[in-house]
Amino acid sequence: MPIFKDKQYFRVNLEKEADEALWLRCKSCGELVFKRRVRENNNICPNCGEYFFLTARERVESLIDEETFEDVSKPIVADDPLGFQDEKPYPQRLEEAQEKTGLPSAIILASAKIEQMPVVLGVMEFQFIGGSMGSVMGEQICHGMEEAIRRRCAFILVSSSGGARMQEGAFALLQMVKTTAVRARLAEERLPFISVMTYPTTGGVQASIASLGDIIIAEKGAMIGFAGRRVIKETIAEELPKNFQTDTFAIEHGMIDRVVKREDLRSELATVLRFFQEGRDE
Amino acid sequence: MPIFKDKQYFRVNLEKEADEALWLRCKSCGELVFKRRVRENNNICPNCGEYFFLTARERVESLIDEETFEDVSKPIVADDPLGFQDEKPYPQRLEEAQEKTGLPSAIILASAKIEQMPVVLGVMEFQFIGGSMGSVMGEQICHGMEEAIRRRCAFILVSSSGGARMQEGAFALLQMVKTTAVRARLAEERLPFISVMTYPTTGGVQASIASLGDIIIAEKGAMIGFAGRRVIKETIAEELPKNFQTDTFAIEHGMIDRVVKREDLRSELATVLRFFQEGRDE
Amino acid sequence: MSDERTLDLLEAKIQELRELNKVEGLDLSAEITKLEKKLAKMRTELYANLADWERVRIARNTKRPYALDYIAEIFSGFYELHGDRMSGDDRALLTGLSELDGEKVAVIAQQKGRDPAENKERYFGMVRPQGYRKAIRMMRLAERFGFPIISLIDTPGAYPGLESEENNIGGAIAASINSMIEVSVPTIAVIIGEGGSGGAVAIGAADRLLMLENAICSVISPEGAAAILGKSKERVKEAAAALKLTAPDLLDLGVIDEVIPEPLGGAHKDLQQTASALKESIIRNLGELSQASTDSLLASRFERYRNVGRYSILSG
Amino acid sequence: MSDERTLDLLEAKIQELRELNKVEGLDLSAEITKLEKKLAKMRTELYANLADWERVRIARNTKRPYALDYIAEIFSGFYELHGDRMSGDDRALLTGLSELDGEKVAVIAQQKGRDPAENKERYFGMVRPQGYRKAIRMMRLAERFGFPIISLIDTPGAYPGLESEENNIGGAIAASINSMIEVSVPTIAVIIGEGGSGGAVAIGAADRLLMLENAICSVISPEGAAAILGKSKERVKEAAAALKLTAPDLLDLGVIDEVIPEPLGGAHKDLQQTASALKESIIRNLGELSQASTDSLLASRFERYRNVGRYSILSG
Ligand SMILES: [Zn+2]
Ligand SMILES: [Zn+2]
Repeated sequence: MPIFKDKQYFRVNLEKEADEALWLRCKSCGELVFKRRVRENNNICPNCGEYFFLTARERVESLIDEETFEDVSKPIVADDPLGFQDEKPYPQRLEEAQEKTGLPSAIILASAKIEQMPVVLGVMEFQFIGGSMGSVMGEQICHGMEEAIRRRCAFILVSSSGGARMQEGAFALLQMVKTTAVRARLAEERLPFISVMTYPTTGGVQASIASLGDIIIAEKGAMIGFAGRRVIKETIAEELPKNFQTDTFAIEHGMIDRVVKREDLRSELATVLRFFQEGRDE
Repeated sequence: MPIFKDKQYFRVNLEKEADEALWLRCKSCGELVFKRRVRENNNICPNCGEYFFLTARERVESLIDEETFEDVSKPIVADDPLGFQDEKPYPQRLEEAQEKTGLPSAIILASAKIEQMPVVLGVMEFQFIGGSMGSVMGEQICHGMEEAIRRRCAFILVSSSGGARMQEGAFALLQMVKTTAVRARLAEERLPFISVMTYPTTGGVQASIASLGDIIIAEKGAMIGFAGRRVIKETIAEELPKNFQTDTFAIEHGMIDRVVKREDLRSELATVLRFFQEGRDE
Repeated sequence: MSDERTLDLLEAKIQELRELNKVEGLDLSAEITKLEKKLAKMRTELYANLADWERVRIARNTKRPYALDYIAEIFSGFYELHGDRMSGDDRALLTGLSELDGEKVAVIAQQKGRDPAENKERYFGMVRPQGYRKAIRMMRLAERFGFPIISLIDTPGAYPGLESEENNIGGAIAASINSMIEVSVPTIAVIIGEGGSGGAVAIGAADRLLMLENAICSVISPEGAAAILGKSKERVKEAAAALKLTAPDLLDLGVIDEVIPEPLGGAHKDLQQTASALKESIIRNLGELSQASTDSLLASRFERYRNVGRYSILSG
Repeated sequence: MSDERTLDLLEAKIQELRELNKVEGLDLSAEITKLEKKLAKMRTELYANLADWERVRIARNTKRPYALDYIAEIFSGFYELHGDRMSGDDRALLTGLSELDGEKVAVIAQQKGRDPAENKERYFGMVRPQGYRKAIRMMRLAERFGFPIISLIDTPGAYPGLESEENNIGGAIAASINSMIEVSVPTIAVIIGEGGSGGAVAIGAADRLLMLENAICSVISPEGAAAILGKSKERVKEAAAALKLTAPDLLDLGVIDEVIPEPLGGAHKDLQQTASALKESIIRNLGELSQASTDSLLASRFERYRNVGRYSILSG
């Protein structure tokens, strides 16, 4: 991504870089598996079914119709309004995240089709500072919903986030409100918002936009909750159930509509879209 | 109430019949207490504070400004649409209830003032077939809310009911819907509905109109719940907590806004009314 | 008079004869036809004279089709949506999106269990507060996207238990009725089995109220009514009759709009036939409701419920 | 540099001198005046140079006035309304009706406890899902009757615990934010102590966001932020500074609208004075908001939140 290093405006595309290694070892079953087969299989181990981590790009690719990807994000990158520094300055952290992921921010925003149906799709990248929501992600989500309004189509948000981005302080916190405000516009327009929760959907993201879907689908193996396990254990010495904040916990406690296997997610989204696509008087 | 015996149209008035007995014995403290003092004290034992049962008339009297009572009920009495008979025919049961209470049905509906503020007030009479809600009560409650709309004032309903009236079958059940439908009109008109739950507010009354108050006040000592203790024990052998379906249970579980002592109920209602009375743009 | 079990035995025998009849050189056709006619006649007799209590038994028959059975027959797909978004997912009240005759609809359905494990999961079809709150969520979703609501009622009643009361079951029912009244899309409720008191009304306050022929709807169970008087079996039957809880009775009383016929013996004798009659009725009623503007739909709904009840006007 | 405790000791000594001064023939007035001046000077030095971490300490000071203290000072009466109508009554988030300067208002307030018993009841001001659902109910009531909403924020955060997660605390916060956004009456939020993360935002998404001078508002506690790095005390102070969580910082950043001054040493030094400044600010802001039509109120609110955030536009 040479353009990116120059901090020029760039667009995400889905072309893959060449893979150096041909094989990888599955952490779950210990087998050596052919990397291309894993990729073609939604990053699921062909031997044991373990889900490997999906990057945002891979996630987008796994969900949309081929050659329908169009980057519709705004050409923006994060500021450092607080002048935040911990072990390293925030701008450096951002740059490293950008290098690592090849993305300008923690979200990809695309217009695409799923089984021929148009959608605007936002996908968070957990490897970009824990998929945390700062001003850029908030703006992109809002822009995506507005784009869905312009295109009269559904908005899908695939969350993978630790919550609000600490380094942007109150601005990060207020993205919870910002995305909620625009989400209300989408509702007024009677356009569907499908929230997909993956591993992990927590903190300020779970406590705002991700929980406001007309339909909320969790990927099997997702982690869903507000407070982190550590915080809970520190605040109150409580025994937590085995399935705490898992997909099954979330469905048992009425937080989500469905749990869906990764390999079925695309067709599941198509099913949902069809309900809102046809037979409406818009 | 001679007029009533002729089944002529009659109006409720609050004039008391002569009391034969001068004294009564309090079941709680065992003391002989002067009946008039008890009456003047909202039927609260002047010795131990025990609440004696209040008839609907007495309840109305305890709440409204003197000489502001006006019966605004519809001149209707119950039908027997099912031809219901258990140990006795329903019409006979009705007649006995009318004789016993001096009321045409299980509810008094009045226009009155509370601390100079106009209200329409419905008060259920538990001694009239357990204060059960049949077609007449449903109609009177609706009529009361419509009267409140006409008069641009608050509607107060004091419940004391075992639920829907079995003897009127599905008609009784549908009063839950009927009262809810008219309650929605009151809400559209932005007129307040204050629900007062007394001993007991249960079954179909608690599961409809009584739970739909803008403000829900329970009288201290009220019993509030949906299913009867017996039914619960029969369905599932469960240990029930000591305060099950009491006022404290209801407030702990978020079902009601406030618990108020009988002697404070009138001033409490006045406080609430003042919030909705003044400073509004109607 | 023969009971259902006897007739089932006879039917099984006839089936055996049919099998035997396949053996070459053995012609039992005439005998079989005779027996079939006899069976049909006996069945007609039995069910044409069904007392109200027998209807209660049919409505509760564990072989009776449940909501999911009809959904599978009537709708194209059922995309279930789980949870109240607050604390639980009641398995006795299901909600989902579906398609009926090419139109998208929202479905709210009470569902009993078929076996002990499923009944444990579904609380024998008794709905808890979480179920009604899920229903309310579905109503709002339906309203947002203009989906008509079909609600299928089959519950002995709301679940009576400590947990229910702790979660304000009464308040949840009231809120659900209120949502049914306010929702701005056409609503059709069908009592397919038991319409048990407030637990049924919560999702029954619809623009059209339909009932399967052997479904029941009552303010109190016959057992509950009988318990108030005494507890003998006879009293239960008396109570069942006194409560006017059958579909024909409720049609006579003007409480419901339509009785959907079941095959002789009840819906479980022929699911397809019942489902087909149910489907026809829902589609027809929905077609009528869809003609109306939202305003007139809501006005009609209001009028319907504003005027429900029977009383006498006193002469002045 | 002297700390607060030293100053409190000195103040106590001065008070003793004042008592002594009443003894006839003993005139300590000059000395007392000197000491008073010295104390005032030390206090000014201490608090004028308050580091961010000290502000955190003041915001959390257990002597600091809590919501009910301000309510008693500012409003005429507080008619508390309890319960979410669903399952509980959270004592860490109170709702009620009140009157401010002759106008009826709805109040939503987070409340900490003063002693161990009260803190147990109020979960140290950490709000559970029931609290946010009660807040939503209050917003709907306020909307129905046109009451402006005043929300007083003072929470370390939403309660992190199993019970909270089981009741979808995240979903409850999201729903509460959504209600704040949609409610069609003027809304004013004031951070009076701790504005802890999502637990504060839930009732903070208002038309005006005010902050007491020593209140804090942060996406994460300084301790939480420090824990990510290491756990030394110094790191906590560093984190407190880095997070830009003080009222002056947040005013600079344009996140809040106004800082309400506190007396030297913090609000607990003079409740009346603080309350009076708070009251003036709320009345003034409410007056401004009340000028607007509902449509323009909602449009301004939308614009405010639609545009919140800081980012750079890349050159193409
Ligand atoms: Zn593997
Ligand atoms: Zn006594």
